[in-house]
Amino acid sequence: MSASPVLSFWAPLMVVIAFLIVAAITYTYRSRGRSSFKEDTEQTKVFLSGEDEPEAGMRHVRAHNMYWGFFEAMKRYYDPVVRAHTGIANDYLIWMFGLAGLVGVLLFAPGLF
Amino acid sequence: MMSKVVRSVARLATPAVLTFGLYVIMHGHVTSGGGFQGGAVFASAAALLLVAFGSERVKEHMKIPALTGIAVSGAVIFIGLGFAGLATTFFYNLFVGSPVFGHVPPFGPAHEDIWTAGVIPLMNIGVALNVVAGLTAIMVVMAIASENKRDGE
Amino acid sequence: MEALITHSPILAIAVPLLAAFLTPLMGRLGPRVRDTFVVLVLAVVQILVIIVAREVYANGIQVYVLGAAGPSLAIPETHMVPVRIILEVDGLGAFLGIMGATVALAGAIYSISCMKLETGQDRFYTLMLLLAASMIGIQYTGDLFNLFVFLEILSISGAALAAFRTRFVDAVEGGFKYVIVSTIAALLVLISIGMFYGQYNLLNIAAIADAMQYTAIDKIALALLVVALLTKSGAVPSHWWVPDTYTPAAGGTSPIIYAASLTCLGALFRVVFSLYGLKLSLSVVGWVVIVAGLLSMFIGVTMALRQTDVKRLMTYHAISQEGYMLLGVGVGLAVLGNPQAVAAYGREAIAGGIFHVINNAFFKGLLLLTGEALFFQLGTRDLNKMGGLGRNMKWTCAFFIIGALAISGVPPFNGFASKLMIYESSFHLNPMLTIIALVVSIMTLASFTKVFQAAFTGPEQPQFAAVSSVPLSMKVGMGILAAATVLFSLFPQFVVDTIVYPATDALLNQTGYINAVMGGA
Amino acid sequence: MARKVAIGFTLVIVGTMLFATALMMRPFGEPPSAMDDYILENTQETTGANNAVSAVVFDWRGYDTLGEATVLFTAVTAVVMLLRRRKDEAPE
Amino acid sequence: MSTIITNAPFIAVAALACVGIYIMLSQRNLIKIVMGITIFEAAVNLFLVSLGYRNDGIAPIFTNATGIHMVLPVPQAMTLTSIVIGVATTAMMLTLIVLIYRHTGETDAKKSRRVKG
Repeated sequence: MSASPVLSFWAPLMVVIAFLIVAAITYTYRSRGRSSFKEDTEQTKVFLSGEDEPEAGMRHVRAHNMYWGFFEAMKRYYDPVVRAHTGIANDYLIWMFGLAGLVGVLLFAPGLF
Repeated sequence: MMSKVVRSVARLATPAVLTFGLYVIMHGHVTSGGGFQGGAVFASAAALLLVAFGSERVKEHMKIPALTGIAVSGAVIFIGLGFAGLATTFFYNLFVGSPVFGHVPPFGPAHEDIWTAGVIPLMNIGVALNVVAGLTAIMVVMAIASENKRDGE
Repeated sequence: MEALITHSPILAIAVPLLAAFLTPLMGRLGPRVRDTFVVLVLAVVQILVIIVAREVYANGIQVYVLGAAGPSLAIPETHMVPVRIILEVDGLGAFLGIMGATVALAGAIYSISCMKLETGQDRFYTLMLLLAASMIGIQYTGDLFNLFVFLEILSISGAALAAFRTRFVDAVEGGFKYVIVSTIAALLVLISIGMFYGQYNLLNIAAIADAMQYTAIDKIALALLVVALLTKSGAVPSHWWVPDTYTPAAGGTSPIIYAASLTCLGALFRVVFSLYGLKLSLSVVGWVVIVAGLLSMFIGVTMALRQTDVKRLMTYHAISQEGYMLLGVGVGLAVLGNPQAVAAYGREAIAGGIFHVINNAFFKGLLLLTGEALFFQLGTRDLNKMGGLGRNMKWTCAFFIIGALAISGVPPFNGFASKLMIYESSFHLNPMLTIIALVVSIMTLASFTKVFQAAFTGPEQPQFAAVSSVPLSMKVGMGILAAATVLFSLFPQFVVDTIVYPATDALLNQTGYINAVMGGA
Repeated sequence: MARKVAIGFTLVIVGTMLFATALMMRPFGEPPSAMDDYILENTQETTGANNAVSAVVFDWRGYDTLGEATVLFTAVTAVVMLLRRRKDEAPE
Repeated sequence: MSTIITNAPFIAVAALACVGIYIMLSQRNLIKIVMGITIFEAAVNLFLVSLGYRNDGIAPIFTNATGIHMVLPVPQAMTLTSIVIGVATTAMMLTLIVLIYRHTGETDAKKSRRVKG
């Protein structure tokens, strides 16, 4: 069995070791931080221009707010694709038989033209 | 529950249907037929009873756990006969030439001889149990399901 | 011991079947007995599958003739064609058998706690064993009609498991769509079996491959087979049933149903490589597979980005990852007629695609299980309602991170290893393919960032303050798949050399596949 | 409307494929019979059965029949499981 | 022309298959979709069993047979398998339709749909 050409240079253990080294460095750097910092005091409070902090339920960025700009920019792609996902059982079968016809035509295409 | 005429005919016809089903099952290796066909004939008797007497009465006699047990035993007989051949290969017909169903007819048209075909008659019985209990269970469950719906409305 | 090795291919299929028949009786002895029984049987199957794989990798293709006077009597003495059903296990079959057995074991262990409160569990486990048996049966069989029969077992048990929680309307609907689509797919397979039978009077794959003329009828049969198996494996443009079916699948069954669709992908490879092989119009079929792969990747990932149901998002990724496998194998298929290209990059492309199959079964299965764990604990799959769960569900969060990093192709995980093989080789055929694959990989990472951000980070939500960690058996189930993912990540070289390249070479070596049955005639 | 056009095209293409197959098949009544002749000649000697169809079903291709019985068993299990009475449903 | 006459059973199979395909693609009622699938299945079964016919052949049963010129047995076995499988899938589909109807009160594919996109 010949050696696999690509993976011969791919050594995940090296990546793991590098990750551990970087993590150790980060941890030591972090532990040298300011020791005067105290939890559960005024210091940890978020400063929102003097406004009160919102409720826990309101502070979280919800899933439907994410990548909003991406969907807006890609609207012309998304509209037809989403509309194609009708969820009707007939449409599934139409696509399936249509695909069968398409593949059949493609297989005979070199002989037809 | 159908009219009295239908019920009487069903009472008369059921034994005949069951006998014919049994014949088709037991002669599957000799004449046309077999476990699946005979099992379907057998289960049609259950369909007849369901139509004639309604699911209310039939479901008291045909309990789903019992039917499941019969179906399981049929399937286990079938696959067990497959495992029995494992000394040679899976599904080896080990009874050919043995005292049980072991007659081997010569090539060509033959007379009716039920003691032939090795494990095939036994497998027919196993499959028939599976089919009878399975089809009956499907029919009974579906009858009960449709009856519930009618009550709900 | 010798006898065990000889009979191991059939035992790996027959033992779970027998156990499935016995499970309703075990259920009457109590839930504990039944659960232990199911897990033990699946563990035995796992061992048997590994025995088969060892034998195949050591001694080449294993042939087992059912019902003959000896397990290797493929062809009767006075006759030149195989008559009985033959199990033929080559590298690919053994490989996918390991995949199916592992995922089934993890799913069964996961289900023990997850399904504890449901009714009808006896039949649930029966169907799970039948699904596992049918997966292995499809991979090991060397007979086309037998493949059809096991495809039907797979369809019916899969649909029933998807619809198991009948109190949810989406479960019932998903089951219905699955059973309709797979019935039609199986009927298309059956029509093409009839076409082969009418021309060659054969049903054995190797024998048909030997006699294949590639007539016009064979072309039509090829079209039907390719479409049926592409549909069953859930590739665009007939992927519509995939999200509907996997999303509501109960307990630990969604990874098993996913592994079942990967099994159908394996059957597609078997048909294209072993049944038709070099007689195929290679560039046409190769590009059909490549285009299906590209569409699957792109449509799958873009649809996944906009989902807010956590499991539905993951199932769209299942489609997207399916695209990578099709891309890799399609590149190899397109150049199959050119030995230099095959040696230069075709073989590597196919190996990448196949490696991605097993990687994906593990990390995608893991992700589907974490999605199910969220549903189990919260009672909802809606990402908009979640938040801050990393505090309470630490194990689930950790498993999710492993799975998400692996599926996005972040080094050092195994997803990166297999994707790298696909990138490297598809680049030789057309650089555009690689660019699209890379973009899709980035979007995969983006959508899993969305899940991570929405579900696990952020402040603790008051309504989920009482949520606790998942029960032990669910952790074990996820842990098996996570451990497999991590192992494959750390030693990709070993995995690729021991199991992936033998599977690839088994696909490429059609003559070997034929000769194992026809005896080098 | 687009749906009707799609159905029409699909039917035309798939129908053409099926009718073409029907015309290209070997003439009806003259099938190739290498495998089946062997089965007919050896059924009685090997399996002892006089009914060749039963012999094919249970001996030559018995494993398929196991799958077939399993399909039926699967369907029964599935139907009974899906139509089970649920806990939250009121008893009769 | 002569092929059309000699292959008439296969043509009938193709016509029946087209009817089944048309029904399942165009009808929105779930039960009608299942009917279409059943017709398609019947076409496939007819195709399989007609593959095994030999001119003037008798049934492949040696008991009291009048000769040994018999039709092929394997297609009959395959058809038997396929019929039983058809029964199983039909039962499965009808069960799921019953459940869909219980939940939504509809058997229309479009009106009973709850998930999409």
